Amino acid sequence: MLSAGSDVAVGRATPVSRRAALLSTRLVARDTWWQEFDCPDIAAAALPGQFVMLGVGLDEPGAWLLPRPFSVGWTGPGGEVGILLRAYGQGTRALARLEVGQTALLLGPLGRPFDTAGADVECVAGGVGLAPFIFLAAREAAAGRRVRLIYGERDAGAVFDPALIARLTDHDPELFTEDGSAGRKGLVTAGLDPASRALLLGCGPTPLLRALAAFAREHGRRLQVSVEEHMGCGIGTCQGCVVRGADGRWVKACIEGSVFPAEELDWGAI
Amino acid sequence: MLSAGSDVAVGRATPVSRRAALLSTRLVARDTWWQEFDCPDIAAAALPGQFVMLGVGLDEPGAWLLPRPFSVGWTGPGGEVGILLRAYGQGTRALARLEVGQTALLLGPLGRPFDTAGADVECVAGGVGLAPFIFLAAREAAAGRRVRLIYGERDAGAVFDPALIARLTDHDPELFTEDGSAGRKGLVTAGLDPASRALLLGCGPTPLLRALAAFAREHGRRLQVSVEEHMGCGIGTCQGCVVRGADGRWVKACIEGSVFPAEELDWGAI
Amino acid sequence: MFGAEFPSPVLLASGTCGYGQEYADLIPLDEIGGLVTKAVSLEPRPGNPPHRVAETPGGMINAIGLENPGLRGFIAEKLPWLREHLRRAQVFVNVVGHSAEDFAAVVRGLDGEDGFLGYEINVSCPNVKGGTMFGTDERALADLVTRLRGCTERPLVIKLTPNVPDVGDFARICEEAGADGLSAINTFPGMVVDIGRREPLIGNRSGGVSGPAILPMGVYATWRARQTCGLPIMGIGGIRNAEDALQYILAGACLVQVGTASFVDPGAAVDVHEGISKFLAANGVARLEDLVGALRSRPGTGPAIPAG
Amino acid sequence: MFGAEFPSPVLLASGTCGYGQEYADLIPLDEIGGLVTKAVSLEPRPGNPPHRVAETPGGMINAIGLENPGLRGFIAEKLPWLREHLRRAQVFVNVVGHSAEDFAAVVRGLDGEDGFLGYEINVSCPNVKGGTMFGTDERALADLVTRLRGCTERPLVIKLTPNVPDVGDFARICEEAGADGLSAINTFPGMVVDIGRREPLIGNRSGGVSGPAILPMGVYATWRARQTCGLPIMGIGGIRNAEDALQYILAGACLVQVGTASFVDPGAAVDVHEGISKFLAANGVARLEDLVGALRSRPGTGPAIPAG
Ligand SMILES: Cc1cc2nc3c(=O)[nH]c(=O)nc-3n(C[C@H](O)[C@H](O)[C@H](O)COP(=O)(O)OP(=O)(O)OC[C@H]3O[C@@H](n4cnc5c(N)ncnc54)[C@H](O)[C@@H]3O)c2cc1C
Ligand SMILES: Cc1cc2nc3c(=O)[nH]c(=O)nc-3n(C[C@H](O)[C@H](O)[C@H](O)COP(=O)(O)OP(=O)(O)OC[C@H]3O[C@@H](n4cnc5c(N)ncnc54)[C@H](O)[C@@H]3O)c2cc1C
Ligand SMILES: Cc1cc2nc3c(=O)[nH]c(=O)nc-3n(C[C@H](O)[C@H](O)[C@H](O)COP(=O)(O)O)c2cc1C
Ligand SMILES: Cc1cc2nc3c(=O)[nH]c(=O)nc-3n(C[C@H](O)[C@H](O)[C@H](O)COP(=O)(O)O)c2cc1C
Ligand code: FES
Ligand code: FES
Repeated sequence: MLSAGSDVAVGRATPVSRRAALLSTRLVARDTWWQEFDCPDIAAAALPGQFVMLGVGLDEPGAWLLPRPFSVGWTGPGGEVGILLRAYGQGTRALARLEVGQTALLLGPLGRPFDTAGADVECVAGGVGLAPFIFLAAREAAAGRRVRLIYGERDAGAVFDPALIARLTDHDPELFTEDGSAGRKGLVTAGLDPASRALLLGCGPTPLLRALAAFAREHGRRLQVSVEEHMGCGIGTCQGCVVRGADGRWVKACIEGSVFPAEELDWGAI
Repeated sequence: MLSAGSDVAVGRATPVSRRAALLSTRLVARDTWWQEFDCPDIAAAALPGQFVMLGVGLDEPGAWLLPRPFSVGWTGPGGEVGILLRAYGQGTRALARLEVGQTALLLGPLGRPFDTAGADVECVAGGVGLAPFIFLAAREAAAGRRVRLIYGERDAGAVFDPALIARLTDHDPELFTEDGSAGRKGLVTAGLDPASRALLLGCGPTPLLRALAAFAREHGRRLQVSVEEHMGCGIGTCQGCVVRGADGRWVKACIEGSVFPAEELDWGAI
Repeated sequence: MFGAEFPSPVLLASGTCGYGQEYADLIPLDEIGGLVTKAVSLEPRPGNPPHRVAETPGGMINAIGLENPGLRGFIAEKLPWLREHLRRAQVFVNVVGHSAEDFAAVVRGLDGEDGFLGYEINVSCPNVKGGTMFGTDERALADLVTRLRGCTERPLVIKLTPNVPDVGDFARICEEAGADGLSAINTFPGMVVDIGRREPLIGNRSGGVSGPAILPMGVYATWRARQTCGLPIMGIGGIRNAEDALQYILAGACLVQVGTASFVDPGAAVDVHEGISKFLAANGVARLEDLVGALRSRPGTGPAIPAG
Repeated sequence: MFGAEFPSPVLLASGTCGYGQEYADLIPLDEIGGLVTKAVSLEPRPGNPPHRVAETPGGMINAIGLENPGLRGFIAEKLPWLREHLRRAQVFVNVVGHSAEDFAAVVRGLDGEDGFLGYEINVSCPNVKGGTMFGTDERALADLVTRLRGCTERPLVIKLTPNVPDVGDFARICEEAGADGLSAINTFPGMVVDIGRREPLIGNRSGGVSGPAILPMGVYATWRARQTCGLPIMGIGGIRNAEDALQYILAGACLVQVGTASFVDPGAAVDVHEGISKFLAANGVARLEDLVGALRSRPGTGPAIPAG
């Protein structure tokens, strides 16, 4: 099957493109912002694990920026869409400078969400891979359920303000830092419980996802991961965002993912 | 002489390139801002009729903008360089959005200044062509001399706040608008006095300069004009900014001008 | 144009709109001029390893590797949707091959089907026989167009590559060999180096550069093509707004295609059309055709020298 | 390199620094690698009518028309300043002509003079004999280089035009004909239309596009040239900062030139050098040469397909 195309998206909300005002922006860790946009359509339809393409649009011809993918980090009752944005290269630096009242173009919700279906869930987040789990934990808390949240960063300076996480999610993540400057010292994978049977969800840098895949294989655990790949369109048309599937074909991260059951991917090639 | 080169610049201050903070910006007419930059080197050296190349530099690789030429509109005692900036196309629109505290790159002072040498002076300004005459009038006022200042705009909405002009220059321009919505109705050339023998200085759109050249020829008046042409470097190296000289050769507006005695130009080709 | 009505002069460019379906939810597809499909080859193509896309200054680079479901897959999985859902928008099928036989087989295989207007032939593709691209080899191009002309009576549009000393020569060759129209231009070969890893950023090493960065090159190519031949031209390259599109139209294009800009704003093609209509109204131009190629020469213009 | 010491791997590109003098007040010229003069032709050239320059998306377009004081004017008015004022910075004279005789006459006329290191031959210029550019015509280029090789023992650098199907072919030709080095690349032909006036914005109608917009194309050309020949390469096109320059260096350039970016910031070439030095220190690279052409291939990389 070379052409999975958009049939994989059956049942998901149709994405919309909206110019949305930035309602608030807050520096929550080193180089990291929590931004909330006024975007009721996307807020109403998004599911945890889905993402948006965020850009400035074409209104100002001198400012060229392809949109960048960001996990939906939260949706508010007033139609807010929350994004956890870490300035990395040129595009994220430009987006981080958006000011309240300015607008951006949001395309979403996009991609395949996490499929938790009432299971016990353990979320393993590396860095801004925390974003989809804030959304998930908040949703679960609203439904009276709890998830386990394990969150790793390099050091204390990179850690997303725990008070804000608590307020958004009603959860208190188990924190790891590589240098031990906050939470427990070590990689986030140190928090994994070999005895648990919960569904594992992973989001973060590729080495983390690889470690999770190895752990899941070894312990016979179900695992879903959200992968990252450069994206052109975000909606399945440009074929820009492929990763290697377990069956050897290229799968599109934007529409067949970004969330994949671990067994759908070729871990030797990711 | 094909290669006038930089020998024409002998005796002028050497241009410098400086990153300068925007001290203040003020909307003074429709689409028109008065910006003051903190740039003591250029403030100290600039002469009326000279200009600066103003741009944002290369620090933000996503924001590409070639610098644009602007007349020095005023220099303040604290090292301020004032610019009268009208948003026209993409570049000027971007520059108009600079905010106080942000920096821009200024290259200057550039070009040949007006050469008034104590003569009686009549300045004829069309639109933002007013800028160099604010500078000139302020300097003359400081030296206890007065110039005649005739200033034309399309309509009242385009007119630079007269109170600010008065404050900066201690002069009160004679105002014309094409639709009569402010000052006298008519083109600025209606203010010309055929009986006067004063040195004429002109700055503004090319049709105005052409009309001035015709007037000066007809009445045997000395005239200097500041011409506009697209510029690459502003310092004489790229040969991008030529206008047709009276002798048929291309003259560089950035270094042989931008102020030219009218008789140095080929008015049939400008 | 091409014996058909175009609801708008603005189409979506090949490779940037898939086979239409995903855009149908985002924009009123039947109000734009139409779309050009992703390239269709005889056999399915798996495409290149990632990364396949990245931003470049004022543009982007892509090396998708012509991933597509092949002729049969296209007919089975993609064409039915186009046939059923598009009433007014016109469809060109972008065709690619590694030999003239490949191209001809795709065109013959499609020609009996409904649901599209004509072909856009993507000659920016290595010719396994000649070693060069079809689009940069005068003889190979002439042969290819002649051959395809024999396979179809539908509109046959050749998509020029800018990667030649003079696009005008290739435009003329297409006309002489029987093409019905031209698309100008495809992407420029480029490379981005990941200096941290000391590797090419793009999986395929090199890729094609598109976006606003190539706008003046596309306008120039359109103007050159218009000078050497009389075929209708679809202008492509870096179009973001009506002003960009009107540059192409004045240079000689009768239709335009929006590619990369749709990634930045899916509504770009709709907005370009709206902006063109406003421009026509504001300037008292009755029909867009009055602007096609209506570039005046500047007084005192000498012969064109490209650079320096 | 070229039998000389370069105080920095960063030079100023031809046409963007005049003959050096104006920059001497703005930047410490002797701390950069050197400069390439504006093109020098046998006879003085008046150049094109305005507008000669304009901004384009991510770049600029220019059509100066090679305005220059000619061989004698250059020797009398420009060379003395270079001779007297530059102690360490290296100078290449950019040479242009409409026939091989023209080029040869300039080189012969200059070869006895002091004050410069070598020649950069600008072949992006129409050949009045052949009708094409030297830089896009394999035979004309080979003949030109062979001929110039016979006129001088100084470093002979050929500046490639990207306007060809494969720059690699032309790089190899230059090497075989006896060149000492390559500059890659010159500008791309482009056009900007003033839609209000319905005229080309540029007096010469078309012009050459430079600036960041062409960065990936220049890096690609450098990489191709490096694959087909062993000559030292000066990388040019869109360089704004050390990261851009390092892309060229990893792709195969041993020196780089900064052009359009100097208009945006006259200090660009100085900053690029500083940034390169910092990168070397931060990454424990002893000598820049260790990075030249040190591009690794990505695991799983197939054959290069330019686009789609
Ligand atoms: C599904 C998905 C969800 C994401 N969610 C978040 C999030 O919630 N918060 C967050 O801070 N970041 C998130 N990212 C990563 C974010 O998209 C990248 O950091 C961003 O694209 C980098 O852009 P840049 O211009 O700063 O980097 P540059 O390196 O300057 O970008 C150059 C090019 O590479 C691409 N690129 C570089 N890194 C990545 C990457 N990791 N993923 C995709 N494209 C990349 C860019 O799109 C661009 O085309 C997510 C990525 C994906 C795919
Ligand atoms: C010596 C001199 C002094 C000037 N002083 C002032 C001043 O004090 N206040 C003010 O508001 N404007 C002044 N201008 C005009 C100002 O430089 C232009 O309005 C500006 O360059 C237009 O840029 P843009 O991006 O808005 O226009 P666009 O049309 O988008 O620019 C496209 C290109 O054309 C060039 N260009 C367009 N119009 C002009 C023009 N009139 N002059 C030069 N280049 C142009 C731009 O540099 C750019 O390369 C002066 C121009 C010159 C030459
Ligand atoms: C991701 C991507 C894929 C493309 N695929 C094709 C293709 O399959 N066939 C083709 O002829 N052109 C292809 N192109 C080229 C575009 O159709 C268009 O010619 C080019 O991008 C220039 O237009 P733009 O600047 O508006 O994008 C592709 C372009 C992009 C960005
Ligand atoms: C205004 C201008 C004039 C130029 N003149 C010449 C020239 O005379 N000879 C030449 O070989 N290249 C000339 N070039 C090309 C540059 O040397 C350089 O190859 C090109 O601009 C790409 O580099 P950049 O993107 O850093 O500007 C000129 C470029 C510009 C912008
Ligand atoms: S980003 Fe375009 S197909 Fe996935
Ligand atoms: S602007 Fe470069 S020479 Fe005048």
